[in-house]
Amino acid sequence: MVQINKDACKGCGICIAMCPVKILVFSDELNSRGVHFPKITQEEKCTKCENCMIYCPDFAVVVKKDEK
Amino acid sequence: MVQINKDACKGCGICIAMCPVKILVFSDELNSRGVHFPKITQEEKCTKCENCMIYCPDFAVVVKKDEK
Amino acid sequence: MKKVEIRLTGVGGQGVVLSSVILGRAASVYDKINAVQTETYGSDMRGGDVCTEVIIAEERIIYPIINNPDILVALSQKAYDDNFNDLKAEGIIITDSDLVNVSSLKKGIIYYHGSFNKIAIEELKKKAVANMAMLGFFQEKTKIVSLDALEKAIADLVPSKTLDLNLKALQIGVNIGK
Amino acid sequence: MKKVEIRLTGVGGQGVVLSSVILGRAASVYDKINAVQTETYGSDMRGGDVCTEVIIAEERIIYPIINNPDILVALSQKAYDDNFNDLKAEGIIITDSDLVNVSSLKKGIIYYHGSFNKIAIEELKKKAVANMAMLGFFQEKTKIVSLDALEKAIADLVPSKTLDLNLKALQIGVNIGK
Amino acid sequence: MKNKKNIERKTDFIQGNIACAEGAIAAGCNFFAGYPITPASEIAHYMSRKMFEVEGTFIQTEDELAAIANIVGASWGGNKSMTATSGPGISLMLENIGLAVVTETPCVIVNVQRGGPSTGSPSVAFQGDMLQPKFGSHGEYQIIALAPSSPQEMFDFTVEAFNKAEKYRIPVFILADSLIGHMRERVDFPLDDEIILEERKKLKNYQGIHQKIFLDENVAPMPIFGEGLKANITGSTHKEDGFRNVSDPKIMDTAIKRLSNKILKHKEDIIAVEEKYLEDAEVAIFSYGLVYRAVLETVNIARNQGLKVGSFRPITIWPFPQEQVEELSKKVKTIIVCENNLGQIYPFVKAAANGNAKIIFLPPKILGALYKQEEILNKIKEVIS
Amino acid sequence: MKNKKNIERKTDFIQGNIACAEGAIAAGCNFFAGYPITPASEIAHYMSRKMFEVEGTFIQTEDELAAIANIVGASWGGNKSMTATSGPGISLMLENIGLAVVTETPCVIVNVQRGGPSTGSPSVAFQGDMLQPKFGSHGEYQIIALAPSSPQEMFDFTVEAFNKAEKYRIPVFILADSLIGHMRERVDFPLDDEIILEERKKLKNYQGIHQKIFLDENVAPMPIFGEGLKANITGSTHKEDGFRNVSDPKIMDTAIKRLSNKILKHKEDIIAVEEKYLEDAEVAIFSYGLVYRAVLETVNIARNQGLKVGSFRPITIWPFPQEQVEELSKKVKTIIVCENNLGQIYPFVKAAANGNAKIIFLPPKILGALYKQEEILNKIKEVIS
Amino acid sequence: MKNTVGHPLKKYFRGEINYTTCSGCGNGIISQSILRAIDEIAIIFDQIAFVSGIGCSGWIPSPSFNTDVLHVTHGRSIAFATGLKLAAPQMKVIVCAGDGDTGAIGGNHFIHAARRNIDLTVVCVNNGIFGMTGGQVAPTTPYNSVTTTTPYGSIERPFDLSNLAIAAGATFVARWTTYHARSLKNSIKKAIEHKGFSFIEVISQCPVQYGKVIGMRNDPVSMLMHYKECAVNINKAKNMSADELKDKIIVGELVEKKNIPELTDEIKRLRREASRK
Amino acid sequence: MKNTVGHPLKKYFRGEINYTTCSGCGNGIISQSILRAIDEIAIIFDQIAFVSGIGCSGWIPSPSFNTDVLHVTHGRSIAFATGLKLAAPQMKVIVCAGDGDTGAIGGNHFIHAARRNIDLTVVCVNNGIFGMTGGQVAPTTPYNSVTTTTPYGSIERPFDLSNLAIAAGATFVARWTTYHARSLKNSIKKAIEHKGFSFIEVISQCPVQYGKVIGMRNDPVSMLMHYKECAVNINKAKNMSADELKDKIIVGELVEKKNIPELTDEIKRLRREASRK
Ligand SMILES: Cc1ncc(C[n+]2csc(CCOP(=O)(O)OP(=O)(O)O)c2C)c(N)n1
Ligand SMILES: Cc1ncc(C[n+]2csc(CCOP(=O)(O)OP(=O)(O)O)c2C)c(N)n1
Ligand code: SF4
Ligand code: SF4
Ligand code: SF4
Ligand code: SF4
Ligand code: SF4
Ligand code: SF4
Ligand SMILES: [Mg+2]
Ligand SMILES: [Mg+2]
Repeated sequence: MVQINKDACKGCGICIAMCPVKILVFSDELNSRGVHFPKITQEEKCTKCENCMIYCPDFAVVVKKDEK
Repeated sequence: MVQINKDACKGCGICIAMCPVKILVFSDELNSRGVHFPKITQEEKCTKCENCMIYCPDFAVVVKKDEK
Repeated sequence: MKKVEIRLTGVGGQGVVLSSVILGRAASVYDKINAVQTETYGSDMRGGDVCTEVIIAEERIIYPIINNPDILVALSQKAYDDNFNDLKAEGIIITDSDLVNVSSLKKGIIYYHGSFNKIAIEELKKKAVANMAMLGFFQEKTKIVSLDALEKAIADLVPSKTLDLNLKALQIGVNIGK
Repeated sequence: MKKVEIRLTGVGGQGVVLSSVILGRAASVYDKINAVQTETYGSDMRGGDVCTEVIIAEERIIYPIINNPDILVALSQKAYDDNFNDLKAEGIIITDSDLVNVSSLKKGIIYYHGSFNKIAIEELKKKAVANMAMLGFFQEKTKIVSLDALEKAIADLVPSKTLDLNLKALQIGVNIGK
Repeated sequence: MKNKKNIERKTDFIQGNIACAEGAIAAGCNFFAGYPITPASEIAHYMSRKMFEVEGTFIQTEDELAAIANIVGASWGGNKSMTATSGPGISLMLENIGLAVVTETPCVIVNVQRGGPSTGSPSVAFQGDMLQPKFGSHGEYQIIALAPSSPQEMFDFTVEAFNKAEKYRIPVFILADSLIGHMRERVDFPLDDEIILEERKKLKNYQGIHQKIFLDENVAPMPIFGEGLKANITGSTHKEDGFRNVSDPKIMDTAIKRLSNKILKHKEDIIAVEEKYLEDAEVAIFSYGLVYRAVLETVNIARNQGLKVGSFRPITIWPFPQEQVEELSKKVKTIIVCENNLGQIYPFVKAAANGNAKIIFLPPKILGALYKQEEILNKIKEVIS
Repeated sequence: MKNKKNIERKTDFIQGNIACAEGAIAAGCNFFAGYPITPASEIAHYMSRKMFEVEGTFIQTEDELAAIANIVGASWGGNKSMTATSGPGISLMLENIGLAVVTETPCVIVNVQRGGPSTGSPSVAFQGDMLQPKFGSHGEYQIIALAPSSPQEMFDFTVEAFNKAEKYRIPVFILADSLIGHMRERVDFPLDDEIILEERKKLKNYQGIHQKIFLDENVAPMPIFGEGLKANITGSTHKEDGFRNVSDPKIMDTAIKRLSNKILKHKEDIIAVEEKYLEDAEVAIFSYGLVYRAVLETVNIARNQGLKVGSFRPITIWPFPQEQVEELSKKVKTIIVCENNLGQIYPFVKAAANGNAKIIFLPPKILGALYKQEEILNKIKEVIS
Repeated sequence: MKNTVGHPLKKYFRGEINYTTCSGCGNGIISQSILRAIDEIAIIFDQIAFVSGIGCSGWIPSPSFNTDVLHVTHGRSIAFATGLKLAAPQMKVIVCAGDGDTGAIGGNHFIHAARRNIDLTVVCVNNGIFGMTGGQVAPTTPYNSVTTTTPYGSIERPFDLSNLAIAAGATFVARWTTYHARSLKNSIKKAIEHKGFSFIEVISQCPVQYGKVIGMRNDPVSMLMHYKECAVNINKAKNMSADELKDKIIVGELVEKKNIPELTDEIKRLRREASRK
Repeated sequence: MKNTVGHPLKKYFRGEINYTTCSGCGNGIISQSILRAIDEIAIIFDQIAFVSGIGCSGWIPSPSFNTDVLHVTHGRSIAFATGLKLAAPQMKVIVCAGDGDTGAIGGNHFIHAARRNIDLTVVCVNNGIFGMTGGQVAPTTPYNSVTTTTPYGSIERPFDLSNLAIAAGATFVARWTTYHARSLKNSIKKAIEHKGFSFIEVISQCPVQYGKVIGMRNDPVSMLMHYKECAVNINKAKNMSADELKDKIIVGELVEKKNIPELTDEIKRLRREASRK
């Protein structure tokens, strides 16, 4: 499961860029910081590679493997 | 000509050691610093290599080449 | 002109500091009166709250900071919430209508607002010039600095290739202030 | 015992500082009276003049340096020349006979001398212990510190393998002082 | 400001830090070395462009130790040199500030003070480093320090700092703070012919190995490097000719006293104070730098209320205006000392007053925040009633 | 001294510097970091052997900046730490002395003062760095400083320095000079049970992220590293829990005032002065450190001559014994201040006296040379007649 | 800012995870790499002390990491860490430092710690700029870069910090970029376990200050991609010419020496010797 | 002390030649090598400035050399020299520094000057010890040496100063010993003429303080002979194994790079650019 803590996100886009299967996109919503945070589109394609988590500078993404 | 400024000498013995033809020896005299300074023994053997001058840390030795 | 103390507040990226510098410059260099501009930083490294102050007066300005502003420009809710209590009785509040929810105004306070961001985006396709619209509005409402001086100060301080756009935004602000 | 101010002077390498430390230690640690020892450096990086002072007294010593010594030990001509004028009237001068030429002594000054270096070389084949001979001589002549205390202080301060030699030199000094 | 010719008066609305840099340039500064630090960095930013425009040099050094060393070296190379930093940087420079003093090297050192000690609060305005330039480097010495209160004074005092540095061969400090450094106000630039510049007295010809290049109470001529003057310069104790003597207290005594007198003998030329409404005042308020503006505002208010209060403001902090304060203490009943710290200059005021007047220290209610007018006014009323 | 057990009293005839090192060891010092410098090097030499004998650490650092950083780091690691240097070294340490103050780190810093400013005259005795520890680092802060006058006091005061450092979590300075450092005199070592050691108040258990580990005017407990206490330490302005806040003047105000009060509130416990013959004195002589010995000798002479003169000696230089001097000024007509400098503490005496007595500064005839008895005696006579 | 999603590294934080870095800053990636390394070694966090200086990088551990953290003056972190490590040799001491911190003002402590082979792990955030103070040139900024203090382009050549560490005597040296977050974590693990001075240079994006310099302002993604393109592993680089290596970033574990005595061990030896005497 | 014999280098002295160094100290030999290099280049002495710090080596030029001499604080000579050179680029600036001066307290200025490639010539007297202050360990003292501050033997490994210079970016680096007085002089000549940062490391005898360490107290002759035996020229050393090189001193010109811009030249370029704008 890929969880995004939208209010921690600063909208840098790194997770989106680092996702090998390109399933993350910016949502249209703004968070409390006034930035667009990412959302996951086709979670079933997720490889659980954890890139989105590992590269997020603001610890805003969590990939839970056990729930695969 | 090899000239020694005896009062400048601190008696380290470097000139004596560095003379390739070993013609420098300590004199028995003490200088005003209370050390034995070198003297030249067989000046005719001198090669004018200038070692004694170049290595003297106290600028106490002068080798004059022109007067060879 | 009496001394006027103006506090401009908002968040990083809204051009609040630049606005205050423009105001000060307009007054002191072009309107030939006096101005002092100061700014304080928030605790966060980047972004976060911005608070900047301009005092404008005909007389020499001695005391350089503001304890109780005559005018508060607030461009974010937090900026408004944190600052409206400091306002002098009979002070003026200027906000961006879409960003700030103004409630429970004390009696005597004059309240102006405009949709600076919205207009900037809608009419000029450039959110970044919302602050110019605010300045134009401010000028029209307060007349503390002359429009001419404002225009000259803007010309000094914005990149020349964006000057026209900025002046346009300024004019829009003036218009909605009318 | 009255306070005695002793200045020891010479050139680097003669063990002048060590002598003064031994004197001070003998007095304060073993004779259980008071002593202060100080030293000043010459301007040259290495070698050059050495001047060291010891004050010995039964009472507590407050003022720690010497303006006018009671006793001057001078082990080089320059040391003598530079210092003999400071000596108190009725002071004592001790020199190495072979190194210092003492002339025009003021009236009242007591003058002792011994061939400390010569004796050290001749009798002990070790120039380095000339200072011990001087100390023995000094002890015998002045009795400011006890011989026993001196011996103990020397034992504390010289390498143990050279102790016998040093004590021998000390005794020789005592003898020539008799 | 680029390529300014100054034939007509220029006016600008600029930060104190920029005004300081402009003042340096107007004074002929052609060497700037520094290491960035809040709240002084703008001076370096500006100089990194301007120095090259005036055929000068800008270098960002590896640290502040190097910055002070660089400006001293450059000064001996004939440049008018400067560095700007905040408290932490000054702390690091202190050893070589001492060297600048004993080698009698003209240079200007700007401290845009921050809150603290240590890293502290970099953008909070504070007057915490007032004694530091005078007593921070080991040993006994004099320096000159000026405390501006506005961007205009950042300009003017920096010009003055260079002049005094050159005239007396000494490091001169500007003690500003982060609020002045970052505050924008109008600065009126003088016309070229309005700026009077002091040029350093230079040694013209080599005068033998014992030439007198130091320790003149009326300032010895400086042998600039590269002109065949065989300068003999050391940070060790030395004589008039520069030769070292590190063991004789008499030489040291002469060196320290001469260096000290070089400044103290010329106090009258060096010290500037500003007095307001003191003629009939019962109470004087002593303040400097930014605090002075709060004080002056309050004094105006108090005068309007009929209170007999005046303002005494040292422009020169070091040498301390001892005699002027003493005079003052004889005229008024009370001196209230206002400083944005816990009373750094206060003991010096008290010492100078010597019991003549009552000396009260009034700290700001919140260190780092400018006094509110009431804080001072209440104290005045309390004292007068 | 090797393996001393101290069951019978030991006595030794040693240099002040060695006595200082011995005092440190007696106080439990187990970390020494330093960089050699005349006239303090003997302390490092001695410690380089002794530290390892007491299971401690000696490190010769790359410079003095590292030395102060090392001892602060080691102190947080639970060691009792110390450095020793001379003026130039202190100048280099100042930035991080400020850090030690704001992080409330116990440590002892010895300055064996030399002549100068700058490199100066390394083995000339001088009291030129008296204000430096208090005002040399930027910002507003308190430290403790003690001025010994003999090898015995080098021992005793160093023990005391560690005690006060630990008790108040603060850097404590020993301000000696080259003559005391190199002078040999008898030192009587206390028996083990005669040495009273203060141990630092340590935090025992982790108490959550907002645990109070700073800014207590009665000294907060120190969370030693490595004990699971999750210490949160910064040289930036912080709150009681160590969390940084670098923009709010209120937080800074609290931090500075609390740190200051931590010392000032406990002045009575901290400050020691020594008074001699003051009961009926008309004239008091104020002096400290080595100069005190010249003064005391002279006062004895003067008393023998029937002159009503006494001696006032601050043992604690910082915090300055303000109240004690004020008291004194009410008792005597004149205070003569003797210092081996150009009057560094003098203004503080004058400020404290506040006009109650006449305060005269009497510099030594030759800076760096100890006052001759006549110099002082003549002044006493001049004042009394 | 409540972090509602339970991040696996949350347990290492002093309260909420809330970095005040700019959007896209590399510091957060490095922070994660450090914490994941620690997590994988499974060392007790309380046995690790962090030391950092002034600079954005200094705020990686301070106050965030919930263990002993010492946040000191600019440039001195290694010197403070040295004292701490000597006093508490049982602790793992990790220094988080900036390139200015390490290479500008702190250069001397850096090379001396390397020479001493003291068991510290220095993670150096090399973002090529003074981030915190507003984008001034650093000793790592490439030649000819326009920064706030080099308006005409920088005229000094940058240090190769890893090379300098090696020349000074460091016994474990690795360089990675934030793009190599996993390799970085692995090298940090090795570095923590290495007995001796280890230096990890991380080329990291500062999208705000350095981004401006290279025309990638606020574009962390492009910066990461740039790292990906320029990186050459040391093993491959060995067989490449200087020309081929131009503008490349050599990454990998550059040095690992195991037989050089470590300082705190040496001190223990001296204590034994001293007690024998 | 009148020097009655007319020494050919006497003309370079401020008054009589009178070094207060210990008997047999290498400093005098180095002084001669510097002056003979200058004499052979035939440059006007007044066009050379010397900068030195505190340490015995600092007294080589100060006050002896009869030209502009700036004698500064311990460790900072290179930093002062940098400012001087920038202000007076027409001068040749030579720094005489000790190994402690350069490698201990002054390490940061040293590596940064090398990095900047500023046209200074640094002659570093590496006597392996703090001479002036009484024989304390230096960052160049060999491992396990007994000095006044390492009574149980030193536990830190020494810097190779020349290597450090190279890693930092120096463009001319040579190492010789005082035994190689002639080669030393030749390298100093090259260094003075080299446009850029040049570093000359001279392994030099301190018969008093370092002599004590190696059991050759007051025996400068043995120390010189020791240098003779241990020295291996870099050309030969290239083909020797690490084992063979153990305890050897590699001498020779280690690096000479000609195409790297020098700092004062770069500044002149910037001034031109600025005036064009
Ligand atoms: C003594 C001192 N000088 C200067 C500063 C100002 N300062 C703070 S951080 C910094 C440089 C930051 O650059 P770097 O170390 O690369 O860290 P970054 O912010 O890029 O992570 C400087 C110059 C300071 N705090 N202290
Ligand atoms: C700031 C400072 N710290 C320490 C000293 C003391 N000091 C003078 S010279 C020196 C070291 C000398 O060693 P080195 O640089 O190798 O020169 P050498 O005497 O061996 O030629 C030291 C530590 C000083 N003068 N200034
Ligand atoms: S875990 Fe990998 S695949 Fe899944 S969303 Fe994250 S980056 Fe994409
Ligand atoms: S990497 Fe993190 S901060 Fe950046 S966009 Fe993704 S969730 Fe937001
Ligand atoms: S010149 Fe050469 S051969 Fe002649 S004496 Fe000197 S060293 Fe010997
Ligand atoms: S080398 Fe010089 S100092 Fe040494 S013995 Fe010969 S003449 Fe004397
Ligand atoms: S300035 Fe640069 S390094 Fe600092 S937080 Fe922002 S992006 Fe990161
Ligand atoms: S101590 Fe060593 S380096 Fe210094 S002068 Fe003596 S021999 Fe030379
Ligand atoms: Mg950086
Ligand atoms: Mg050396």
